[in-house]
Amino acid sequence: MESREKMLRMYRHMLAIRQFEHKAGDLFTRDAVRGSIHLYIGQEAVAVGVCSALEPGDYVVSTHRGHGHCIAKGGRLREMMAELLGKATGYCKGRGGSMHIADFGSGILGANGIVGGGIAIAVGAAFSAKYLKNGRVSVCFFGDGAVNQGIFHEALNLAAVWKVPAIFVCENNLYALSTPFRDAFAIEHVVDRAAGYGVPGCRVDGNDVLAVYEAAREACARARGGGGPTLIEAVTYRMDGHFRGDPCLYRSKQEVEEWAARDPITRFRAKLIESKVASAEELAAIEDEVRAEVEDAVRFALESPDPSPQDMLNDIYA
Amino acid sequence: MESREKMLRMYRHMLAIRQFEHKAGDLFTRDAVRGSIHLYIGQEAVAVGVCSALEPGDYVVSTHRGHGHCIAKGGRLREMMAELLGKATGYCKGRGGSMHIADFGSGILGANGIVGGGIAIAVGAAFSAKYLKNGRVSVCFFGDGAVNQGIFHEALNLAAVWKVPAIFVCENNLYALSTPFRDAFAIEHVVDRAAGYGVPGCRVDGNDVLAVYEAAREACARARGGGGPTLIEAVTYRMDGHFRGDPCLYRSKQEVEEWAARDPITRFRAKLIESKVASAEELAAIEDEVRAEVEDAVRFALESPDPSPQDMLNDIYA
Amino acid sequence: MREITYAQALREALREEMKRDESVILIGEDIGIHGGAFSVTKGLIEEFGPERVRNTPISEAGFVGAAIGAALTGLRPIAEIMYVDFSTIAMDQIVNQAAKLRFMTGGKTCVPLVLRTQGGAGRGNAAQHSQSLEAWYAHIPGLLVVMPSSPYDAKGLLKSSIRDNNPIIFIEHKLLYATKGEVPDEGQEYLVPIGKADIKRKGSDVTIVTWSLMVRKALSAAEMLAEDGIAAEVVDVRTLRPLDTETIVESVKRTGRCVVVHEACKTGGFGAEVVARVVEEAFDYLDAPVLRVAAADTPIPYSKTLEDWVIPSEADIVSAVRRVVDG
Amino acid sequence: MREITYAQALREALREEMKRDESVILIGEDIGIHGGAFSVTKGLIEEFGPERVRNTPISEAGFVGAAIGAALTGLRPIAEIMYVDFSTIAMDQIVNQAAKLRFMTGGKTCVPLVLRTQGGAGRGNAAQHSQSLEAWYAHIPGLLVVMPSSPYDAKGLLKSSIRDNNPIIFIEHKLLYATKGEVPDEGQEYLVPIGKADIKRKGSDVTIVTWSLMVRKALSAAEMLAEDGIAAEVVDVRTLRPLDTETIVESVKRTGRCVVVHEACKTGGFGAEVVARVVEEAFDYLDAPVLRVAAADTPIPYSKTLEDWVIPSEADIVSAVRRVVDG
Ligand SMILES: Cc1ncc(C[n+]2csc(CCOP(=O)(O)OP(=O)(O)O)c2C)c(N)n1
Ligand SMILES: Cc1ncc(C[n+]2csc(CCOP(=O)(O)OP(=O)(O)O)c2C)c(N)n1
Ligand SMILES: [Mg+2]
Ligand SMILES: [Mg+2]
Repeated sequence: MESREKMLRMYRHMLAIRQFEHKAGDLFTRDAVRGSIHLYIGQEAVAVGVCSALEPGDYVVSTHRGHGHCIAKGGRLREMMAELLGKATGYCKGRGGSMHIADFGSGILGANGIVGGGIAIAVGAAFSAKYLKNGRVSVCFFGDGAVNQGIFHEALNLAAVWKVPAIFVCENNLYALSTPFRDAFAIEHVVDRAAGYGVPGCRVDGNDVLAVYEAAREACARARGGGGPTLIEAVTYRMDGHFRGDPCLYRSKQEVEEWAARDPITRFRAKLIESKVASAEELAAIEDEVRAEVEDAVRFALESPDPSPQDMLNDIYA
Repeated sequence: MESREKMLRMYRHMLAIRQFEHKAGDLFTRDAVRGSIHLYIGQEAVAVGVCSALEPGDYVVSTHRGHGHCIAKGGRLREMMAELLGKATGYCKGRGGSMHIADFGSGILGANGIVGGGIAIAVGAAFSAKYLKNGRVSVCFFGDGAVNQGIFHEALNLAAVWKVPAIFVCENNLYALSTPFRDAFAIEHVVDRAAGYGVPGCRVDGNDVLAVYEAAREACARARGGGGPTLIEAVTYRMDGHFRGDPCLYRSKQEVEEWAARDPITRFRAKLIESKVASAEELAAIEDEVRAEVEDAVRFALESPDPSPQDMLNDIYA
Repeated sequence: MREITYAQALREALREEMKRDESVILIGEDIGIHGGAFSVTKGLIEEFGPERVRNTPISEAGFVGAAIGAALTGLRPIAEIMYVDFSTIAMDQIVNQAAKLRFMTGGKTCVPLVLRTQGGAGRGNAAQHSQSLEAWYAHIPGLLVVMPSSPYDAKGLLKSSIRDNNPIIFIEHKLLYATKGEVPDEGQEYLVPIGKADIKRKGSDVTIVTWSLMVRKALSAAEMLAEDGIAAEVVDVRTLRPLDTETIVESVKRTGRCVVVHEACKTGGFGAEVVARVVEEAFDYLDAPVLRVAAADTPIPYSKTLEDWVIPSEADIVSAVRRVVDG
Repeated sequence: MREITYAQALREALREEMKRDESVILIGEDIGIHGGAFSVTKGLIEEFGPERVRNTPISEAGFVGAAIGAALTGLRPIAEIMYVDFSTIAMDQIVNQAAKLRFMTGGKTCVPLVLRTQGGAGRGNAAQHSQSLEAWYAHIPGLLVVMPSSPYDAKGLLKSSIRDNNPIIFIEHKLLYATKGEVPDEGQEYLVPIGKADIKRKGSDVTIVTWSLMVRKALSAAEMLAEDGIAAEVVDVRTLRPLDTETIVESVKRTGRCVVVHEACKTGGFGAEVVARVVEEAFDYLDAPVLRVAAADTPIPYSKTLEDWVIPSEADIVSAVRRVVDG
């Protein structure tokens, strides 16, 4: 069993993601956020479970559904929310928006608007860690949909052949936009692909943060020990639409309800109380703190200035 | 055991490839062939074994090392040789050269200069066969090197999900240009990847034409019966360099000699005689006929006119 | 005539051609029950079934390749790439395979493939979902490039594209889908020819050459200019490859002045090609330099303030026209 | 000064920079013992070992992506794509990732990546191994595009590129590798700045703007023209992005005439951009239309007769210059 402190930090991070996403969704609905946003609600245990196994210097490469990974790896809510609102104080100074948030200081190498677009980049970061012998690992998050992109295949093979400290985390939330897993694969599980690359694979309940954490710890140990990459399939579900506003024609209400019953936060909360890690009151206090933080982030973002076009062109070339 | 006629046709095709390639190599050395050519010498059993299991209407998609596939599928030596010499009478009227020979009438959808470039195209042809219910199958040849291209992955998955009559034939000749198999894969065999797509896989001695033929027959039966795609790995070796002129720094003379001892034509010849399918004299007669055909093709090609730039521009748009 | 949206017009073109010809099929991501990212294929899977409206896994290179193979063997596939930005993933298949197969094999086959996609900025989709990449495709012999600006053109050009035997890059604009315009009733079939520009507004003082969404901005700018007594002619090229140079040059010869407007980044944009052709063929008629109004040379930013600044506005067009007219 | 080949010059640049900076690594197909398709990396694996000279499987998208990731995290990778035609496979990584990462993340990182590749026709490699795709890359903000024409420039520009913090598309020409030219001794370090054109020949009657292999053809054409008393200035742009517009425009203002020469297909080629800039900035100085000499708009054919016909020759350059000079 992990330390109380660590578990409470996990709980806090999961809550932060959930509340951040609810606010982000609201702001989108109120047209304060542009483009499209893909909320992480329901998948919090994956990002938090994985990132809890990482060191501050480790790298994370994220996706279009990236807010959760960023928060879990230590991204700051203020700069994130400001970025969603396109403000000068945002992580990307309003140039990137939801799909491009990065925080290089925290090892967050960036979300990505291209499905699968970050997978090989993560392999490169893992390579540099190996080359520079700095002991870091590089984690790549991606969805089940991304698994059918060629770059997944090339990157996984490259990581295996080069034996770099990369961890491939597939968040199998059963859908790629409207496409159910069974329509996109002729196999049962994503992890069935691992053997084809000579990479150890592991399938885990993605709504159980401790199970994810354990799998990630094992993968990290392998990576840091020179054992090369691991493919983790975390089975989970997104509770919101693919994007805010998605009518979700492709899935049944019943299915959504079934997954609601497996909510990762509710489950973890129950576990913490049951195993006496914390009392309901202590958790409620955390909830209040997180709520205040998220509200602070929203306030910060709303009050921040718009970026100015003048200094924008300086950010194209180094 | 297959009919005598069929076996002799196989032998004839293998010989035709071998002799065609020797001539093509000579012509290249004498600067009559431009660019680069990749000879099929040593791999004849694969093309011939596979194509012997096909019907005339079936499709074949080929590679940069494509002469063998073309001959085995019924391509005419004259038009092929004329194409290598860039003549107006060549299959592509001198526009394509070695890497782009196609003969749509014989179901040969084209060689390809892009490693892996044809794999998805073959899946599309298989899809159209299924859609049009014309009972055809679509075969895609590619090398071990192509297996690490993303398009291999996407195409195999697509074929599996769509359950189309496609046959993926990987000619594992142990090298992709200078890169040995073990440097490009962290697995033992190409066929280890099949399970990751839910596709049946089969590994076969690619220097044994009858073994290849049997594997292809089984795959064809599965495809025509609605059972979807198959991945065949035919293990073989190219006796020449990657391209004509390759110094082959990456492999040992000893290895080349070991494979020379497993020459597919010598082996098949011995088998035909041993099993009394044909006498040495009968085979010698075939050899003479083939030699004459190849010489005729060379003569035809040399005597053919150059294409004229004027009518070239008509071939860009339909 | 009735008014329908650009998205509806496209859907009608797809429906009509699918009804007319069984060999027409659709391939793409989320084009089935979801109806595509911009609802263009809405209802088609219900009408034509999943065999003809094929949802694919997220494998742009793979399914474009498959569409090419199908096109080579008797079908007329329409592949949809959700954003033109993602066409980068299928670039080998589009440019090295589809575009060149006919030529490389001596003109002995053809690739009747329509690749529908959409581009452009304006919705805060940021740098990987807002590009205008038409210049790339227009540079490739073997491809045709179509970019309709109105519902009428969208329908007529899509139908023509589906019947054409060449690989066609058909680029829609995300901000056009909801725009409305007059389109003949469903019974009244019409086609718009590929390779023919359309003069969307007549004028004698200056020729504005443009395409896609910018046609609308150019028309508004022309209104504003008319108030100042400047009569701008607006030429909507509609197809970039082949480009109807004749119509452009003929117009410039009449007006003596030309401004090219597009949404793609200025450097290396297709506007440069238009300028070069005008200079080659109408130099002696030019009373002023040919100017380009185009996006700033930057990836598309997310924030509205920044995005608005990058994309050409009516005011930018007006001021460029003033510069060539006033000298 | 000693004379070495273009290939040797490139190899020296790689060696010197690898010696100078441990973070410089090479990634590519067959760059190890095989030495690369054009022998540029010959001997480097022996000298620097397989950890720094990394042979990769055939996975262009994958290894370019890996190079980007390495560049983001402290290394300075030089990735080699064997033929520019194959860069289509890595296009998303190059254009949506490498080019935009810095901008999208608010300028908080940089991608010091050199992507070495080679293009061009002339060896009978046919349509999928002979393209000139520089116009694509030059259209993308965030990328730099370098195309040296001589051994001197090749070495100096490659060294500058390796030290630069931006993603750079460094395009060599297959017919240049064996060409020789003067290069300072190995001890005498020099750099050629990115973004600076070089006037390879002075002249007062016409400005020929060109790059890569065509510089050599333009120089021969200039010799031929000199015999007729026409003094052509040959401007080798060397880098297409950023383009040294100043040097070009300044030259055209002196000569009053301009011909742009490149090997890429004419339509949509980067020559159009040069024309557009010259027209924008030197219209009043022009005594004749700016003409382009470029490849015919076709995929590159295999046969020598056909290929020779497609690619611009010295005679084509001479005749275009005559047209602008004689009017
Ligand atoms: C290359 C590419 N193709 C398509 C899209 C459009 N798109 C965005 S997210 C998505 C579904 C991704 O599914 P998955 O990888 O399972 O991630 P999830 O959304 O379920 O988290 C699609 C099709 C894209 N952004 N990039
Ligand atoms: C996309 C692409 N990358 C690289 C090359 C250069 N190239 C041509 S053949 C080849 C090796 C191919 O190996 P394999 O697939 O095993 O086929 P083999 O040559 O062994 O028959 C390479 C790297 C190419 N033509 N296309
Ligand atoms: Mg998913
Ligand atoms: Mg091989």
